[in-house]
Amino acid sequence: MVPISYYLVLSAILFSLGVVGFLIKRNLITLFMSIELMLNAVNLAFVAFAWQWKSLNGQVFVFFVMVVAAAEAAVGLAIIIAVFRTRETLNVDRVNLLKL
Amino acid sequence: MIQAVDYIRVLPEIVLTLFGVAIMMVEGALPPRASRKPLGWLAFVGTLAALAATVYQAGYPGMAFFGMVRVDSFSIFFHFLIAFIAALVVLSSFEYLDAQQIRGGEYYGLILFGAVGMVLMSSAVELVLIFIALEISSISTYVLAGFRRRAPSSIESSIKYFLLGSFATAFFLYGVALIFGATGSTRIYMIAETIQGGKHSAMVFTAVALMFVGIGFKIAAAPFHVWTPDVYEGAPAPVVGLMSTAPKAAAFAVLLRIFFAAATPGWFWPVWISAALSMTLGNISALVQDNVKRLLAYSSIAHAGYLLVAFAAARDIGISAAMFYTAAYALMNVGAFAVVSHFASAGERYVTLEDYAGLGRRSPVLAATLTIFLLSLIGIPITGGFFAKFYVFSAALKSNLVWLVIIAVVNSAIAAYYYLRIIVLMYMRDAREPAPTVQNVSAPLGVALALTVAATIYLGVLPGRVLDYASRGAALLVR
Amino acid sequence: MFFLNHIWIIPLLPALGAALMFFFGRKLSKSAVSFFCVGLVVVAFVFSCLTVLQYTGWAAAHNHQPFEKIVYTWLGSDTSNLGYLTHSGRAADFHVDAGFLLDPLSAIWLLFVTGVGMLIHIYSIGYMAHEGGYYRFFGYMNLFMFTMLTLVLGNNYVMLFVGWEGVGLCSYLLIGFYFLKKSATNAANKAFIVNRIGDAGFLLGMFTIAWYLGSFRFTQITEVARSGRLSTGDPTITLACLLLFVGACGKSAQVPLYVWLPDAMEGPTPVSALIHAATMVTAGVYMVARSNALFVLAPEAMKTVAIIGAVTAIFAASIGLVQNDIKRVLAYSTVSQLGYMFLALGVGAFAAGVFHVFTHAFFKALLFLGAGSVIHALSSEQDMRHMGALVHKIPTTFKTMLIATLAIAGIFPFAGFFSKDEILWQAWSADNGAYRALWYIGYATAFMTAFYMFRLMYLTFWSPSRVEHEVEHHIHESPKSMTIPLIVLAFFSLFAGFLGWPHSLKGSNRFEKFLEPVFAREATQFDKSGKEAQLAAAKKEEEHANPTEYFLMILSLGAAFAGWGLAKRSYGKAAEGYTEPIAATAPPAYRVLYNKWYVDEAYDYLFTGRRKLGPVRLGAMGAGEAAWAVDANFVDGGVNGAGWTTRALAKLSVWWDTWIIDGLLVNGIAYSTRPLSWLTRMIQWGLVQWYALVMVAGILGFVLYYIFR
Amino acid sequence: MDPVATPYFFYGLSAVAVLSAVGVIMRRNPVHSAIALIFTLLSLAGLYLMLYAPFVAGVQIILYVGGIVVLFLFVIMLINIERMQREYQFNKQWLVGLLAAAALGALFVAVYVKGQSIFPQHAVRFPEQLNTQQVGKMLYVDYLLPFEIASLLLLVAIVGAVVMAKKRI
Repeated sequence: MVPISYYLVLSAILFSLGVVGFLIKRNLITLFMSIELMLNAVNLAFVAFAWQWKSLNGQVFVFFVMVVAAAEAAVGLAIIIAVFRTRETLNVDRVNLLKL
Repeated sequence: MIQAVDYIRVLPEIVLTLFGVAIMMVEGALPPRASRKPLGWLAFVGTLAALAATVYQAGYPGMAFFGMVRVDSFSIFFHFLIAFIAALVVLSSFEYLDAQQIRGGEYYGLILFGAVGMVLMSSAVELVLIFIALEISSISTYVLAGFRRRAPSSIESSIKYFLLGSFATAFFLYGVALIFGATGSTRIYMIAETIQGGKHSAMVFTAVALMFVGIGFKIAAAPFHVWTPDVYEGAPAPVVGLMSTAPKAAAFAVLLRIFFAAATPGWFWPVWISAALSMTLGNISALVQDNVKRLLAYSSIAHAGYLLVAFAAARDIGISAAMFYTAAYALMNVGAFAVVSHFASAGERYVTLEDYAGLGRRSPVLAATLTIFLLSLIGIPITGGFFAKFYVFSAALKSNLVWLVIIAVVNSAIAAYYYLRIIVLMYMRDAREPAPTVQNVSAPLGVALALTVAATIYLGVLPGRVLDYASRGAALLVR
Repeated sequence: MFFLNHIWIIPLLPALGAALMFFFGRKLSKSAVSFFCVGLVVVAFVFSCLTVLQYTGWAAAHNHQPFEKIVYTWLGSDTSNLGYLTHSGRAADFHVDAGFLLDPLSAIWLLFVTGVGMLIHIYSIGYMAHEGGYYRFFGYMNLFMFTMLTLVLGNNYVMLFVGWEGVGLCSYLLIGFYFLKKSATNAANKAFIVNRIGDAGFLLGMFTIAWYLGSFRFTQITEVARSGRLSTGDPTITLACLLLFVGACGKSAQVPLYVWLPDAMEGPTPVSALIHAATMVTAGVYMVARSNALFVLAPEAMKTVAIIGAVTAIFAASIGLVQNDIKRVLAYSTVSQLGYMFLALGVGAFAAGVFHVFTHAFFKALLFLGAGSVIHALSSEQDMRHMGALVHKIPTTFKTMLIATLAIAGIFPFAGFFSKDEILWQAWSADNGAYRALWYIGYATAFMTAFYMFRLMYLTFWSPSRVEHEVEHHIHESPKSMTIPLIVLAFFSLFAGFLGWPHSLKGSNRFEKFLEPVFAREATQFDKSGKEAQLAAAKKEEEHANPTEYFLMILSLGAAFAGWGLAKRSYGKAAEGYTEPIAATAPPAYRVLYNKWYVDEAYDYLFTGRRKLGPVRLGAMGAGEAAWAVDANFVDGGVNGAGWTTRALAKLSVWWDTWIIDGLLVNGIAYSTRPLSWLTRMIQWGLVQWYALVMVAGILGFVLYYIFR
Repeated sequence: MDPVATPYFFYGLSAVAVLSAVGVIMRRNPVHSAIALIFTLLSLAGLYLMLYAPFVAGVQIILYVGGIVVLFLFVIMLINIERMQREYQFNKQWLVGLLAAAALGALFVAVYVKGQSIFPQHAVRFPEQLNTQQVGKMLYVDYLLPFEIASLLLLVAIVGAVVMAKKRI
């Protein structure tokens, strides 16, 4: 029997890996994948908590989070395409027209 | 069982969705080169219908859909505010879209859909529903920010908003997960029961911090404000008018619910610090801006700070102060951005402070209108901004937040300087050559401006009724 | 009771005019504009007179209580409970009304604000006839009247603050009226920013009071303050009073925040007369007088008020000695006279201070309007070095201005004599002579005042003509609409003082008696027996007319005549290219003038050339100052001791004005924001991931706090 | 019925999840990153099964792996990735970013460790054969409104994606 906190620690690790990816990668698409990693970490936490509280709510939440992730992915990738059209690059460092 | 009254309790959402869908269907039928004004009118009617639905709904308070949404004075207040803002933004967009030659009816559709999300945020009492509603409003604003497709800056603002927004959302969601883990529920009123009954574990505190991140991002509170100036600068001006007000109002509603209805502990110092930081950073940064949209962006950060002061004040007086401030701030800011969007003209060329030189003589009415909004943002009496600030400060003082009040008063004294710069430029400087041409204000924009001016003055002179309503909502919330 | 019950109409009348101008001004003809704007102010004046008349009747029947009319609940609400706990743990309502208060104090302000305002409006018809933006001018003026009346009539601090901010705004708009002149817009900005500092103080003071005493309403606060529940010297009350006084310093141009007022003369002359001489600048005095019940509980604050007032009086008067611009002389004179008023308030002679406000309103408005008439006659010449011999060319202006000058110089029996003398007497005698040092300052100032005012009169009217030839042909007396207000004001400058004819001269001092209910120290004042006791005490005082009082009276008359005589000897025959007679006897005095210009240029140079704020510039400037001081000492080793002191003071004031206020406060804001903007730049450099990192840092901070709390 | 899962499964799956998550970050080629992401998602699906959430596990595979990641791959194909691969893949703040994220992760772990007391070691198990039915029932009764609103979210997403991807408006 694996204690619940193991799952939670795993979710924390995955979440931080997502944060790392978001903070340091230069490719917009990978940045975006990092956000997916973070969302998955949350899902894992939800399922673990659902198991903990013997409540199915947690599982239903995961379902909704996936819907949101899908919606974000669709819009996000479309925006990325639009960026690519205007700049011919996906390097996030180049997206810095607007600054003080 | 679901009854008819359940549907009444989500009536504004239903109305807005139906109109949004209708717009999307008519959009397909319109020839590609035609102006999208008819869709705009349809959207305007939709927002009016939503206002009517809100008023109707006010007679049917209570929970609906198995405890998912709750209609009370609190949510009615925000429903009304958000629908009103949406109406104003729609009105001020007609001219803008024509000037920018944007022929996408989706624009209006997205405004309405976004409004659904925001309205729902303010009445939802279940964190996952709040999250979905938040996403609806976010996604539609991400896209709206990038609507000026010819301008790289607009797309850039869209992608920045999108990336940082999703990042912040992930934190919010993690916070929801943690609170679910700690209390076993995501229903705000059940969370409240659990928290009040039991001990406060570290997980609850962390959850509050994480949710504050997500909401703090939306309301542009320091240190989660960093996206604001860039995004506001690049996004189309009427959209900025929308996203600097309506989603903020909705996010404040959520924050109020989380802090006070769910009675989560330990938010005080983070809010205190965030308020002080937002005010100070926002105002100081605004002092050195040359771009009007950036300047207003920093000003909106500072205003988020004042609002958080009201949060820190807590109790029902703090909550009603926050609600009132939200309304006053939203109205004056929408108005200011409506003027900016009119003046920016095709391609958003005229957005530096220099461009406003001499506006007082070339277009006196427009300048006078902007002056009223700016005076309200400064907090000069008989405008809504004055009383809102006054009320927030006295609420804070009543909670003995002496230092925060001192910081806030000093900040509002500093803030006068940069708003005044615009007024000085408009009235006391000659226009540079060649002077930017100012088109005549079109009828819909005129109506929008008149409404916002009237509302701003109304809130300053006769705030009693609105305040009453807000305090009733606040009382319900803390109960 | 009609007028009393509809007192709220008074401020709304000019507001209506302002609204009309805002919406339709551009389409109206000049005569229509004057008809509406001036007409409404006239109606407001008549209305006010009737209201005050009705009040006196009402008050006699109601134990001289203040009359309050609450129109509606403005802030806060009637239905729901917005209660809170004050500092002391008492429950209080969050409640601010749109309410109006009429008591003797506000009645006096009401009368002279509408009265002088009306006259100045009439005067402006002639003065502004040939200026652009006619409707704009009258719109602003009416807006000013509205806000000023709100300030005066409000029954709580918040209403007072509304008017306070409003008059500041109107002042700002009107100073910058000639917006094409860069100096005008700079002056407007300076005024706004300096006032803003004061406003922050006021706001904090107001909140402190509400937090401590649980109300914003004057009557309630006064009641609490006089109930004896608060001890004298209560630190919170002292703090609140000092904060309020910061606000008063800003609005009423006291050291160190006085600097905006001389620059404010960039506005049209009627504006200077109305706003920057007669009415708005007395708002600070009004506020302190209104808070008298609190101030008497805070002796330290009172002392501060008195000292600041005295210092301002002599500081500004000394600068006035060396100015050449006719309006600037008057501006410094205004600052100086305001100092007198605060001196009076500070020593506890509230009625004397208010009395001086009252008389000052007439003669200073008259002086400004007269100066405007002179400027008008001389085709916009403001430099007194290019005036002279106007005595027969513009006789009405001359006569009226002479009356005003006699009044301000404090010569019997003109209005200024009574009020100034009362202040000096109170400074001498208050608290058994605790403030006697301030009397000497006040006395010296009286001498200076007489000197610079007669200097102005001689240079303008009596001395040989130094007017340029093209201008000389156009000299003409001003139109009727301008001279009639002058005459009316002259009448009041002559006779208004009689209202306060002191007991010592067998008078009855009606003015003070009228104000008695406001400044009574005990709540029992309103009781019948208390009232009688008070009257008996007054009678006793009357009988004990001190011989010192007569002596001081003669002494101050002597100072006034000495100033007059000195001015006559110095400027009586100032012909073309005259040297300042002071400069002849004391060359450094001439250098004061000369160096003032030099400092201005150096100032420009320094700000356009160098941008670094810090020891370098201040050091350079300090060295320059030191060199100048050494130079002056060598050349003039003490030929004229009195002259030297005066000059040094003048120099110091100019220095303060230029470097500390202009340099640090006004421009300093702009410069100090530059390094601050690096802060912004550091956070805001456009990279998404950097932004995300800032956010993560914030999250880390918050989560850390939660874990280790 | 005894738990199907043993700790070894957990360790194996979480090792795969973490390693491939690291792979998502480390790979230069976004296609490789996407494939690494698929492995993470699959191992997470395995963990869901261990937590008696078969429905979620199934949806994870169908929706995430089959939908979202494929969408990623599509976009990667649309875009010329050649040049990206030659550039530096990490930005200048990588060290700070790494440290910050590590600190954040450590804080979360600390929270779980601190908050461990609230978790009883032996949770009651779900009767797994009813899982899908129960989830379905919850979705269509308790969570009816969010479910419907989620469809609106998808509508917004579709409209938004179309608007952003259109060449001109």
